[in-house]
Order: sequence, then C-alpha cells, then structure tokens
Amino acid sequence: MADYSIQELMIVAAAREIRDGEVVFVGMRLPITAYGVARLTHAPNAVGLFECGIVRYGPADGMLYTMGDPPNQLGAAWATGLVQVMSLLQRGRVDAGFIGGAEIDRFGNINTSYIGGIGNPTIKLPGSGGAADIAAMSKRLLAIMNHEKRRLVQRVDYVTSPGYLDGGESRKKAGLDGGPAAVITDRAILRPHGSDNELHLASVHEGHDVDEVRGQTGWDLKVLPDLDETPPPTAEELAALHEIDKDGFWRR
Amino acid sequence: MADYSIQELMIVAAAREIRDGEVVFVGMRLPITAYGVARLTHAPNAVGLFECGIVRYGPADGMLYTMGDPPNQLGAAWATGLVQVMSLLQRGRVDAGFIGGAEIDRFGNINTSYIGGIGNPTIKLPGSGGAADIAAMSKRLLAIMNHEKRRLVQRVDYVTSPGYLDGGESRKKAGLDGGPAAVITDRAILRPHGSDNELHLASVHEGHDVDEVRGQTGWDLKVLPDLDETPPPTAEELAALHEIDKDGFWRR
Amino acid sequence: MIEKLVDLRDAIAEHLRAGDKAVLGACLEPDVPFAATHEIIRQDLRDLNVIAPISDASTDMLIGAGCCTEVTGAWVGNVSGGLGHNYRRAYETAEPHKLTVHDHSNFSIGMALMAGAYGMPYAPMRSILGSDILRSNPEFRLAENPFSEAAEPVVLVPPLKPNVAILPVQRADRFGNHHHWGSRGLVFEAAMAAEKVILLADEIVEPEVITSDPSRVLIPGYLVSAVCHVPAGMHPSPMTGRWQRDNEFFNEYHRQSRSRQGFLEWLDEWVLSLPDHAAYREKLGARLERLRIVGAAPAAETNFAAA
Amino acid sequence: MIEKLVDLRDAIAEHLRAGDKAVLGACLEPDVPFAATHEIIRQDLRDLNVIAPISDASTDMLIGAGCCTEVTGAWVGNVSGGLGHNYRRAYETAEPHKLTVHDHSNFSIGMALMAGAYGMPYAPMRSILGSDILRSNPEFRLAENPFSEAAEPVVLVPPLKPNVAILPVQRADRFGNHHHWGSRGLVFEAAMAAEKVILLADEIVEPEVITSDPSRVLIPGYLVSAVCHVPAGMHPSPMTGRWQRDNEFFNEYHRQSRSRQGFLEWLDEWVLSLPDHAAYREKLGARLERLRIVGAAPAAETNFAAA
Repeated sequence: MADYSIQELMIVAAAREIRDGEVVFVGMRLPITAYGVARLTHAPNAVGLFECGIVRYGPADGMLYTMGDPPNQLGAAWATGLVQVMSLLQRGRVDAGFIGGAEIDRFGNINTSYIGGIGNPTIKLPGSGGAADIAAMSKRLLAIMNHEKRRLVQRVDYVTSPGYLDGGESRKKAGLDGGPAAVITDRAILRPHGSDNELHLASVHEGHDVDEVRGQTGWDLKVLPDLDETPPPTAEELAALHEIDKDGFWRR
Repeated sequence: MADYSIQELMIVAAAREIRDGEVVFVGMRLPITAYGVARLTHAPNAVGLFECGIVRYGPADGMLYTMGDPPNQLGAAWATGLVQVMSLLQRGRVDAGFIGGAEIDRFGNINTSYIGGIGNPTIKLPGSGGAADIAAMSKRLLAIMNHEKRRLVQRVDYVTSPGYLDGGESRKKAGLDGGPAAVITDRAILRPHGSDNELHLASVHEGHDVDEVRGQTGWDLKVLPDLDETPPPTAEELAALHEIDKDGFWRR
Repeated sequence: MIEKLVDLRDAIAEHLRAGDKAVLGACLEPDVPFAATHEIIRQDLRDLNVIAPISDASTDMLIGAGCCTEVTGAWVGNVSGGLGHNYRRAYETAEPHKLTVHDHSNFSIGMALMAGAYGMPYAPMRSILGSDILRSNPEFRLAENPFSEAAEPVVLVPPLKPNVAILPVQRADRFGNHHHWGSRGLVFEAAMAAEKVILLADEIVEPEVITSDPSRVLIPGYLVSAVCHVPAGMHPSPMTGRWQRDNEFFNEYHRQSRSRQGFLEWLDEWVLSLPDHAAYREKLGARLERLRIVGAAPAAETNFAAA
Repeated sequence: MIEKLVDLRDAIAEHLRAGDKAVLGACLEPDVPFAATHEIIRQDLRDLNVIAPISDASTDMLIGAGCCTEVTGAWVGNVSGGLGHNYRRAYETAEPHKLTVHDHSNFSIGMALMAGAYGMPYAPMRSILGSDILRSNPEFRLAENPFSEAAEPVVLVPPLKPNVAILPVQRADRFGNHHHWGSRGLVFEAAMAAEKVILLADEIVEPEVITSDPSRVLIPGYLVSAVCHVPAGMHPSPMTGRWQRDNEFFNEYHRQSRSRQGFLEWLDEWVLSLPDHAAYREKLGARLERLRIVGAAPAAETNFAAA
C-alpha cells in the first residue's frame, strides 16, 4: 500500500472534481477537506458554500466538527441565512455539490431517509438535510460513499436525493437539469455513461480490482472502455492535504 | 381662529387614531409627526414601521426630509429591508396605516397613479409606492387629504389603494379585510358608515361648516347623526407637537 | 416598553402548551436552545410538533423523554454521532411512543417558514422535484408554472406558522431587543413566522447597546414574548463569538442513548435530577469554562451617526 | 481572488448595454447611485428599463436625458419635490420619447425581485388585491389559493431578473467584498436577482476589514462584477453613517426641471459639462463637505473570535 490512506485518496479524487473558479456546495467531513485541497492546488479561485448560511473562500483555520462551528464563522466571506445561500442552488449558480448517502442506485439516486421504504422501514435514517436540494439543483452532483453491496443497490427504497431517477430522460422530465457526475467510493470511481445515464465503473483505486468492485455492487456494473487505475495523490496534493489535516485525522 | 394651524389640528386628529401598543405603518410628513404626538401623549407603547426597512419606538431626533435619512437610522429598533417590514402588513400584524392621496372616492378608494384613467391620463402621478399594500393590509387605514371637490370624487379614475371598492361586501369579496377607518382632511373628518361603508361626515373642524364641506365634496356627502366639531388640540397635545416640531414647520 | 425578562421556567410554563408547534433552534448546528429542551422535559410538556431544519440532539432528547410526537423537519439525528437513537426507536418500534414525521428538505422547510414569516399563501419552489419527499409528505402540491410556456413542474409549499420559536441570541435587553451575529440558518424566518418568540440571551445588556446597531437586530423586541438570561443556554452546541462546540458531549450522549436504559440514565443525570440550567452549568464546571471563547476578533467599527 | 476595482466610466461601458433592465439603487430614498445615473447619461446609453421601488430623481433624469424608455417600479418622482416633471412629460406628451410603465406596489416589486433572487418560479402574494395595478400591469396573474378550502384569491408575481444592479455601499475591498449598514430597502434582493452587480464604494478598505464582520456583508464579492471608488456617489441622497441628504439639491432640480428647457440647462450644468464624478464633487465643494457626517455613534463591539 502506498503512503496514503484510502480516505486521503478519496479526498484527493474529490478535490480533482472541483474546477478553478467554481462555486461548490461543501458538505462536512471529506468534502470540506477536498475543497481545501482543491483551493490549495489547482482551484485557488473556488468558492465554498455551507447551508447553515456561510460562504468562504479559504478553508477555516481550526478543527470543524460541524459547518457552523466558530472557526468557520471567523473570516468568512458571508455570514447569512440558509435560504439566502441555498437559493443560489435554485438560482442555478452552484457548479458542484457534494453529498454522502446510505444507499445509492445505478442511476445515482440516493436514500438517506427510509431503508426498506416509507411504510414500515427497517431503519429510519436522519433524512435529507440539504441533500435533496443539492442533488436537484447543482450543475454536477458528486457523491461520496462506502462501497458495499448493500449500499450500491439496483434501486433505492426511497429517493431522498434525485440522481437520474429511472434513467434516460426521466430526470429532465421531472423538471431537473444537472445530475450526478461522479460517485467516489473507497474502492473506485463511478460515472454515468450512455443515454441511460447508468453509473459505470470509471476507475479502480490502487489495491482493488474490477471483479472485487463488481462483486461489491448491487447491480450488473458495466465497465467503461477507458477504465484505468485512479491516479494516486501527487506529492503536491498530499502536501496540501497535510497542511489542512494537521492532526492526520484522515491518515488513520 | 384658535392658537393652532389647520395642519396642527390634522396632526393631532391623526394622532388620536393611534391607540396605545399599536403597530403603525407611518408615512412621511404629517403622519410621522402624528405618530410622535401619539407616543408622547396617550400611546407610549406604539411602534412605528417605515417601508424603507426601519422600525422605531421613539421619534427620530433631527429633521427628516425622507424616512431613510440618517436621523431615522440612528437609534432605530431595527434596520432591515423593505420585504421584511412590509411583510408584517401581509402577515396581519399592522394595526393602522397612514397614506395620502391625490383623489379619494366615497368608498375610500385612493388614486395616486393616473388622473383621467389608464389609457390617456391628464396627469401621470408617481404611483403607489407602498400605499396599495398599506391600504390593502392594515387593519385600519387612515387617509390624510386636502379637501377639494376635484379630490373627493364620486369614483376615482384608478384605484391605486383599495378602500371599500364598490362598497358593501366588495372589499371582502376581493380577498381583503380591514379598510378605511377615517379620512382626515383640512376641513373635516369622514368615516365609513352603514352596510355600504360609504364615507360620511363625522366631524367638522373649527371655522368650517357642514354646507361648505358638502360643497367641497364630489358626492352627496351624508352627515352622521352625532356630528360634532372636531375637538381642538388639548394643551398636552400641542405641547407634544411643539416638542417634536421645534422649528414650527407645521405652525406656518 | 414592556419588561419581558423572566425566568426560563416561567417563560416555558406561560408560553408553551401541550400540542404546540415549536421551533427549538433553527440555526442548524449552532444555537440549539438545549436549556429550553431540558426545561420542557422537566415540565413534561406533551405532544409537541417540533419544527427544525436540523435539530441536532435536541429533538432526539424530546422524543426519548416523551414530549415530542411529531417532527416537521429535514434531518433528525445527532450531528456528531450520526443517527438519533430515540428517533429511530420511536419511529421503528414506537418506543416510548409513535412518531409522525413530516418530511422536508432544508430548503423546503426554509420556504415554508419564509412563507409563514411573510404572510405568503404558499411558496413555489423547484429543489425537491424528483425527490420522494413529495410522496412521503402529502402536504406539498405539484403544479405547473403558469408563467412558463413549456411544461415546467413546480412544488407548492404551504406556510409553516409555529406557535412558539425558542432562539438563543448573544445579547438582549430586558425589553426583548437583541443582537444576533454569525450564520443565521432559519432563525430569522422562524422568529418572524412564529406567534410567540422566547429568547435565551447569553448576556443581558442595556438598551443602548442594542440601539447602537439596528442592523444586527434579528427582529425588534416588540415581537418578542419573553427574554430569559441563560448563559451558555445552547451548550453543547456553539454560539458565534461566545462558546465553542462541546463535541464530546454529543458523542457521549450518542453512546449513552444507544439503549433506552442508557438514555433514561443520561436524562436523569443531565436533566431530571437538576433543578435548572444554573445547576447544569455548575455540574459542567471547568468543562464549560474551557469552551468559553476568550479571544478577540472584533468586527470593524461601524458608524451610525446622523450628522 | 479577482481584482474588480475599476473606474466608473469603464464599469458602465463594460457591463451595461442599451436595452438592459437595470436597477439604479433599491434602498428607497438613501443610496441612489447618482454618479452612475450621470455616467449613463454621458455615455448616452439608450432604451433602459429602469427597475426600482422608488427611484427618486434618478429615473426622472434618465427619462429626460433620453436613456430610459421603460420603468418597472412602484413610484417615480422626486421625493422632496413630489412629481417628476420629465416622467410626466414623457408619459403625458411623449417628450423626449414615449414611456412604458410597468406598475407595481413596493411590496409586489419586492416579491418580484425576491423571486428573481431566490430562483423561485414566481411569488404568490395578497397585498395588491383590489388595486387597479392588476389591470394596468397585465404581468400579474390572479389565481385561487390551492391550500385554502374557501375561495381565496391570490396574486402571482413573476420574477424580476435585472441585467445589472448598481448599488452604493459604505465600504468595499478591491475584490468586491463589502459592508452595507442601515435600512436596506430592496438592495439585497436586487443584488441577488441581478446578473451583474456594480458597486459604488464610498471607501475602499483592506480585505481584512470586510472579513472582520461577515454578518454585515450584503452579498459576497465573488458575485460582484465591478467595484468603483466613488466617494459620495449617492449625492444628493443620504448614506447611513456617511452623508446627509442634500434636500435643497432635490428641490432645485425639481424647480429647474419644471420646463424641458430648464431641465436641459440643469443637465448641462451638472452632468454633461462635467467629465466625471470627481469634477461634480469639486463643483459641489463646501456644499458637499457640509453634508459629510463627522459625528461618532459607533455600533457596539462584536466578537467573531473562534477560541
């Protein structure tokens, strides 16, 4: 194994999805670190939005347990309300949004509400938070998940956050543009492909292989012709990551 | 003539329409002074709202040419936006609102937009500003006007600010509660009466009489049975007025 | 002006009723009024419909204590720990009681409170199109945009008007005028939409402090029903410029509430066995003091002079 | 971050186009960007649709100068003087050209800009029910509230999305980050609804001044297209904490613009014969200095420290 953790690889892969100058709806944990890495490397003009009502340019100086913690308030570019920041999504002014999820299906629909469906769920999850809005309204949705067969399923029991719905034109018919651009897991990166917009295997992380990834996926995962290994973090990317993650939280 | 000007009498009459503890949408000129007189006499807990986004308890210390002038900002209870303050109207949280007007009719409808109607008006007036909203949504509307036959008309050419519309139930049918409670002119006070909600003569100011007032009114103005002379300002009311109007602007 | 400074116990007893729709914090992770959460549990108020975009552990506590039987929100859990165990138990197994959930997204509950705040008959929006939130919460309506020539679906969100909103602020005067700074979540919309507002003020100041800066006022004091002086009333959540987050407290709650028995023990230790928030602060002792923000990062000077 | 500090002449030339929908101030009586009004007239931009709740004399000047052929607003005139003479001449006698008016009330234009700002398909409201504004402006639609059992009429307001909003602020940095304080009218909604925002900053400050108080930021600088350093760029209107209102200037304009000839003379004296706003300030001289707010009424100190 190389000199980085799987979480560090996921963070770097997520950072690469952010382009310079883009406006990014940033979630907590991995995405906020990914945003910081992007700013310190290839995207020095990116802007980060937080649904509690914060806009930042540079990452916060200090440990954040939640996005509303004092270090995220100090030196922010804007401290306002949820409606004011989240309306930028509905206004079409957010390039990329990050969300996580408990369950995702082959069209990128995500469930964070009811495992087992509405009627009599086996697990009641916390719910959408801002995820449904971010998934519906970001120009590109980026999902971050653990890669297990019970999580990557044929069809989610409940669509909290819409991906391509039933595939093809169904998302457009529901009145939505955008859609999932990448699903970054701890084993691989999946991307939509073809007129169906079904998620395909785009790259496999070092130490993992196609058969294993397909075996851990709940649908018949197709492989993109130009499949490659996920490029490992560069020295520059790791340096940026370690500058943000001073305590090595993601190295464990 | 007594020791007060007609404007001073109008201000005092307007002040008396404000009850203690009420939330009042205050316009410029006479109403803002009336609000101050009310606060200093019988309504020490009244609250004043200004559509530019200001809420005040006490009147401003200093000459106001417009409601947004620096003295009205200093020491305000709230400096916010138009939507935030005016939504209190739509939320049903404003007891009384003051507006002026160029033309008013027997049902209290006010025109500040098109004299002569929309198509080819003889005079294009500035328009509603917040008057339409204040007239529609205050629990009680108080209008302040000069009393001339061409201004108090049978039917306005254009309803900028709704009164009782066509009288009777027509305002309710349009989806509105409230309505005009008093029209304070430089000759008299008019109030709605009867199931039609037509404006009637309620009191006549000192130095004016019923025939003169009726002659200056563009419809067959009916007189309330308990018609009286408008009570002149008390010493306390005049003292309060002079405390606010230090330069004697309204005494001229 | 009317004096509104009262004890938190009296404020809850006077203004909150069983069955009420109540907002307990709307700032997302900061400024959750846990002092009020605890007092509600001590007074054993029942059948609350708790409204919040993200409630953090406050709603989970109210559910476990038997006070909350309905939730109107976008997310219920424990932000540090993830899942809310009482929430799961109530929903999945009706322990201690059945729970009704009115699903929202953060933006849809924002639109609902905004419509309530501004007296709008409803709010049209788009960002829960495609989501099953439209199926599990039948209060929304799907309609066509009448201004669009092409077919364009929109979601109509009915207004939310809570009976009471309980909100922490950094400082207030005894008449209910106050300052709030830092991110606001849905605090403003909740305060304007609610029939009654109860403030937990970290500090009580002279009225002149508040009127010195009318731009930092959330809503004017005349719209506030009660002000309670409760320092750190939002512990363990943070308050901008005043208190850091006690993250480990959330984790401890998460671990202890994993079992019903563990939750009841936690509740007894931190809520039921304590008479009020002063006793809670005393119990926290040095732990609370370590969270106090003592540094200085002052906002740039701002002048409101008129001449 | 991207440097956005440019000369007002260049900002107008680059960002404003003939035929644009433009907001020139939305703070009601304060903060009307007259410096930009004048620059637009000097550059002879045509066919503007000027959007404002209350424009004060700015729109009247643009109409008289031949730049504005459409108005979307609630009130056009001269707040000190009453009627706007150019507005009347254009509407009543098509001098210097025909004028189209899209009637609004203050709240309906607020709802329209809010809908534009928040990406809402439209905004339902009630406070222009009963008004002939619904007849003279056919853009509104009357509908029934689908959430009400009894018949309840509502007005649907389509969103307004200006091409450009030009807004004075007290202070800004060179990247477009800024502070605004005092009453806001529709400044926030206009800034968020517009495709482009041009700021007239009374003062340019270091970025640290702005980040010291993120709660006083109107919109973040990344949403701003250009910042121009124009002290007193809102003269003769007031700016909270900075400049008093020059009421007599409005009265003089009102008197002089009573005749078309008088207006043209006024325009030549105060706009066309001057190269820029620096020359205008110099012409005002001591008169402007007397309006400068020199007193101190500082806002109470506010801490954003994190630890």
